[in-house]
Amino acid sequence: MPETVFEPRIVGFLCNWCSYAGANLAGTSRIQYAPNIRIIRVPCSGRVDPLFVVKAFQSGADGVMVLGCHPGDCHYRDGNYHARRRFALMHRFLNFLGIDERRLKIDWVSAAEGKRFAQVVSEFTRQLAELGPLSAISGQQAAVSSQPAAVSQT
Amino acid sequence: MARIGVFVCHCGSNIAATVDVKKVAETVGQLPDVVYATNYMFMCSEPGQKLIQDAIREHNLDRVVVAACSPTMHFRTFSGAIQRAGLNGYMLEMANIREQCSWVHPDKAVGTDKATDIVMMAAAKTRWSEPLFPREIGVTRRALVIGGGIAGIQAALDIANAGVEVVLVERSPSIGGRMAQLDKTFPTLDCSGCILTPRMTEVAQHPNITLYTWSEVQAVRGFVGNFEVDILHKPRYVDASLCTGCGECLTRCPWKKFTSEFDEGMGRRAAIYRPFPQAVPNVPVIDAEQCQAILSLRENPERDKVRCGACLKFCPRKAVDFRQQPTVGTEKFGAIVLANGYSLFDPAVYGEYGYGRYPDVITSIQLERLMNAAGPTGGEIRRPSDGHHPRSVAFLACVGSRDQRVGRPYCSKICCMYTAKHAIMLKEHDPHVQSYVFYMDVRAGGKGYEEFIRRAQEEYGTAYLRGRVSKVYPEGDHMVVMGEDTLLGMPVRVEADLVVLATGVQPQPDADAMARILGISYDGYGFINESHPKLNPVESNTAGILLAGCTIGPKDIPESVAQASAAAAKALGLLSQPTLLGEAMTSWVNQARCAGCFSCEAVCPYHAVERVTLRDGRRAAQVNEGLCKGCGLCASVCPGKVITLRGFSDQALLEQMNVLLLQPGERIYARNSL
Amino acid sequence: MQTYSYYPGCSLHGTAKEYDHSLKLVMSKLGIQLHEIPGWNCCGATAAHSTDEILGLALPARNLILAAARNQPLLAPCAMCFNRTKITQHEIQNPATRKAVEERLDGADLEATGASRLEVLSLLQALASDEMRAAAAKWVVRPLEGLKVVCYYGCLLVRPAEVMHPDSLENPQAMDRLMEAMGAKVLDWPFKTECCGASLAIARSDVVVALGRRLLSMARGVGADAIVTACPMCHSNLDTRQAQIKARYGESFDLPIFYVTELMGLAFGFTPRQLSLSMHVTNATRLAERIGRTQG
Amino acid sequence: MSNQIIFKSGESVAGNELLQSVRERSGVQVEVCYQCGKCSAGCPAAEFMDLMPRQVMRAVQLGQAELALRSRTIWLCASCQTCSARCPMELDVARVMDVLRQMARSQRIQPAEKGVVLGYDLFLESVKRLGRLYEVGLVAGVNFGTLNPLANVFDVGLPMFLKGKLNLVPGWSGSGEVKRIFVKKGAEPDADV
Repeated sequence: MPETVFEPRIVGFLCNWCSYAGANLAGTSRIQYAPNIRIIRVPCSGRVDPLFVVKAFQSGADGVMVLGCHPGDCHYRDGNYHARRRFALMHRFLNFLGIDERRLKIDWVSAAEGKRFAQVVSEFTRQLAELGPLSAISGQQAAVSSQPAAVSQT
Repeated sequence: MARIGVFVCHCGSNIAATVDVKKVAETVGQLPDVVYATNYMFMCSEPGQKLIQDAIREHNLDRVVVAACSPTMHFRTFSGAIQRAGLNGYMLEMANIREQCSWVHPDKAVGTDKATDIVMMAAAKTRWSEPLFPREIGVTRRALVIGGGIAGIQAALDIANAGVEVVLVERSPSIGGRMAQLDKTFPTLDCSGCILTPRMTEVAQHPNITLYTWSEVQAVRGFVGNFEVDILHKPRYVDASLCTGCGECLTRCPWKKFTSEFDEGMGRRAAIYRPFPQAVPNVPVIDAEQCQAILSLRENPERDKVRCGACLKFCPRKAVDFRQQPTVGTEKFGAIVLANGYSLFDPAVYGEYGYGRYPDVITSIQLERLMNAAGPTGGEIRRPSDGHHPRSVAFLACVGSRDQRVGRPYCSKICCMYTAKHAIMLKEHDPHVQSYVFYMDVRAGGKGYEEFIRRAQEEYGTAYLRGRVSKVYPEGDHMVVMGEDTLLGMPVRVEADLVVLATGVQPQPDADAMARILGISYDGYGFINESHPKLNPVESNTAGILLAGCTIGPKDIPESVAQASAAAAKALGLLSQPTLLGEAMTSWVNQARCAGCFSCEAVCPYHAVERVTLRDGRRAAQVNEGLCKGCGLCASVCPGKVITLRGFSDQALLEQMNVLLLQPGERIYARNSL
Repeated sequence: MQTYSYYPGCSLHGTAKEYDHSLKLVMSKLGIQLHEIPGWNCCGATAAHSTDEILGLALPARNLILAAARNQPLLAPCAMCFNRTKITQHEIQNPATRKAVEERLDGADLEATGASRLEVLSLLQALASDEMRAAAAKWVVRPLEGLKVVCYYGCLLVRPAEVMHPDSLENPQAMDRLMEAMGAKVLDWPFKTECCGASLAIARSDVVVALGRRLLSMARGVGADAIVTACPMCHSNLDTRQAQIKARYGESFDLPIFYVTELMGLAFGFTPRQLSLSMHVTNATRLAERIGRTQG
Repeated sequence: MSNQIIFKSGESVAGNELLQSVRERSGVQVEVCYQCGKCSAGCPAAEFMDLMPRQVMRAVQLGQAELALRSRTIWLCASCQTCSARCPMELDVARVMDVLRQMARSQRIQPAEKGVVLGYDLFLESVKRLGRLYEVGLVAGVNFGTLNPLANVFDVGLPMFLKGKLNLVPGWSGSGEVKRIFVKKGAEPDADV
């Protein structure tokens, strides 16, 4: 349904050293992309607690992105590996919550990949537009509060 | 309640053109705890900063949001500004409405809407800001320079001359690098060795420089001001303290037929060798894979008499030691300069050029060795196949440059110039030589460069043919080069006695490995990323690690030297401080609630988490702020959520989402903050 | 015992009959059975894809369907047929293209019939694997000692590389190794994959003659007694044009052009007659018999 | 055809019709060609062409349809694909030539190389009627078509005939199926002749 008018609301957690710099490069290179994302700067993708993601969906985000340095390039040695492992589990947990796992995107964007950043964001936005709005999941509260411990054991 | 001041910047038209800055300021101004909001043409300007400082005093603000460019651009600027107005530098949040909004969203309605959100989020985050105080850390007043090429040499000398101790690590047997292989240098044509060797000896004799050749950096720990580095010293099998460099061993070694790395395969060397006569240090090294004595020891380490051993027999000082073992030393440094240089593209990838298939197709660096008076042919240019002097030579530019197909779409920058140099030198060697240069564009930006190219064409009669060569093949006793003269739109066939491939510049094959050891980032090719391509061109994105030369990207000698001096200056600036300010945004553990599971300890990349026993006997985690770099891994894995990363606390991050998302559809200012 | 479906193509039934003959002899010797696909049609060659892309794909596609019926690898000894057939399989990976092609074929299903997946082999791919080369070497009774040859692969067997998968784009070795296994002295030469201009053969013989001459003089230049090829276009161009070249440039080469299977046949002990070498326009029998004699 | 190129105000060069349709039909991003000339340098037929293959690519970049479609080059291209194999920008130049030939045909543009086109048509005609190629018919056809009845006959055709390489009688003509493969398309190839 490409002609849908639905504008997904996206929260993007970007690591300060690679992805956030990549987003800046997209700006300095004037590469346009879908405006739906709202960026929250974090020091490292490893800083992103699965709790944040759940809270985001809970508060009505239609999609969440976690972007970090490419594996091997982490400014903090291996933070992005932790993130990768953690969110692999997270995807399963989302399914359990009844949230389409495609609504959570984990990807790597380096400081040199402004163009790629724009592509990743626009593509994710397009995909969410197709998935449509995420209905509130407050009913899952219990599951949510018991969740962080479960997922953090990476 | 917080007293927040919001300052929206036009950045000339950079922001104002696609964001209604006035509207943004008004909208955010309505937030309950935003007591002052305004907009101004250039916030980073002197009057702009003054405007902020005045507002802080006038409205006694305790938190400031500057909506302008990226924090990586101007956080320091504004942090300084509010400090001068009496606030803690960390009571500032920057809302990035330029790079991440006005520059990427041309629609003004959309831009304004998004900018408003971004500022809201920043304001929300400041509510949780608290004064932070970076702790002071000591500085080890020593510098490590990795790589003994001209860049490394220059950096080492500059630092050493400033009275600071330097360790220069070079993995080959001698310093000198690529420049030592060259015959002449463009555009002045002064002899490369003549200007380089004095610097090399200066390094060897400098009281402040410790030179480790045949050594490699293995591991790097610690952080700016306090690096701890493991350096591997490979066995040279010659005791440098005894060797006088007389060179007797070189002549006595019976195994002389090995290809010389330094001569790029154009010459031969013995199993015990010195890459070139002016090598520094002038101490030979034995190639363990080819030395009979060492091989015999490998077969049987116990044997007391080795095979061959001629070098030892004839060494007047008995400096040869076949039983030498590798050693690893660990040293402390305050700053590191990476100058590990570049490698050259392997043209065998182009089957159509026949490199490796036809002896008379060689690379430019091989030609340098043939031209060099100290080279394998004593400076006589003889083609490999039959040793004849070539009368017609074809140069192919952009071999491994500007070529998508071989994964090298970038320009190597120096090939145009060194090829012109080669054409000129050939004519100098033999006035009867006709040179042809197949080029795509001549890139000669630089002092005296374009003039140099013109000379090659006008004075030395070099024929420049614009077009990329498709094939090179032998016919009779010459090579045929198939090209198009794209200016005339006609196929050209050049019969050449010698074909020279101007191979492009690429990173060292192990550049990425080196980068990982240092914990710095690199691009898709393996070139190291500068922390800012324009404003921090010699700094990596890790504090205390500086860059010089072709490790960043292709460049010529003067540029490399200039960069080396720049990197040296940066290193000295850092080392001249008695102490450094550490990371202020570090983690702290609320030990009252810590369950002592130590998940944090398990993930901390810097081993900054320590186990302590509290007064009541409970075991709890504690963060060593000197080691903590503020990645926040611990905070995100802590099951009890009792670890806080200052500056990026859970509350600060969640608050940003809340203002953004709760009550879908409605604008945030309609609701009170949490 | 290995069995292949066999797609001779127009050439091996016409201008390249001797290729067909020698091929069958060699294959029977190697114990490989060939089943000619019934009712095969022309691959359309350059004419088709120059005129109408889908036509150029639909013609080979029809053969693929016929061959897929008996599920055995398809041997296409003609380089042109092989090239077009492989290209077709490559292009119909794209659903839109496949649909268009299927419409041309009365809605035949290229997926279901297995046409899109059928293994298609060139002669070299069928014979030049290490195992096959070893097997072939065992049958050599009359090694081609003293015969100096250059191997000519031409365009169609190597390009485009991502579809033809040659062992090397600029300096392939498959045929060289095979000829060495037959005892021939294989010379390196730079024109292994240069074009002979076959597709202009009839309309612009001046072009073909010029290109042919270039190839022949290089071959002679490096000291070859003969050129070996696995492509009927290359063969007929080089074999039949030598008179025209002489007339035009006054150069007579008299350089025999062999099919790879003909030289294998000789090495296996077949006579020039059995291999119908007499069909060559440029006399190849003389050289062939000399090989025989040198063996005494 | 005038000897100058004029870009009118408001015109988009990158958006020109020829470039767009060539890119759409060939999937080749002709606009990224940076005119290095490696295609022409290695082209076996270049010396016989009026435009270098590189120039044909240029003509497409600048939307010069006349120049490209009326050139001899597109017909003298032997489809050897050397250009495509070596292009530093990984552009399939041969594919572009193919598409230009197809365009020239469907637009009924008088081909600069009659013989080649006639050859193609007769070839296809033979395949269409007989399912396979009938060389003798082909050669004869081209020769009479190009008013050069004896070309290739004595020096090539006759010897081949004597060697039994040429079948005077057409072979297998089994397939109406094959004919239908032709019929299915909107404009039949031979309709252009």
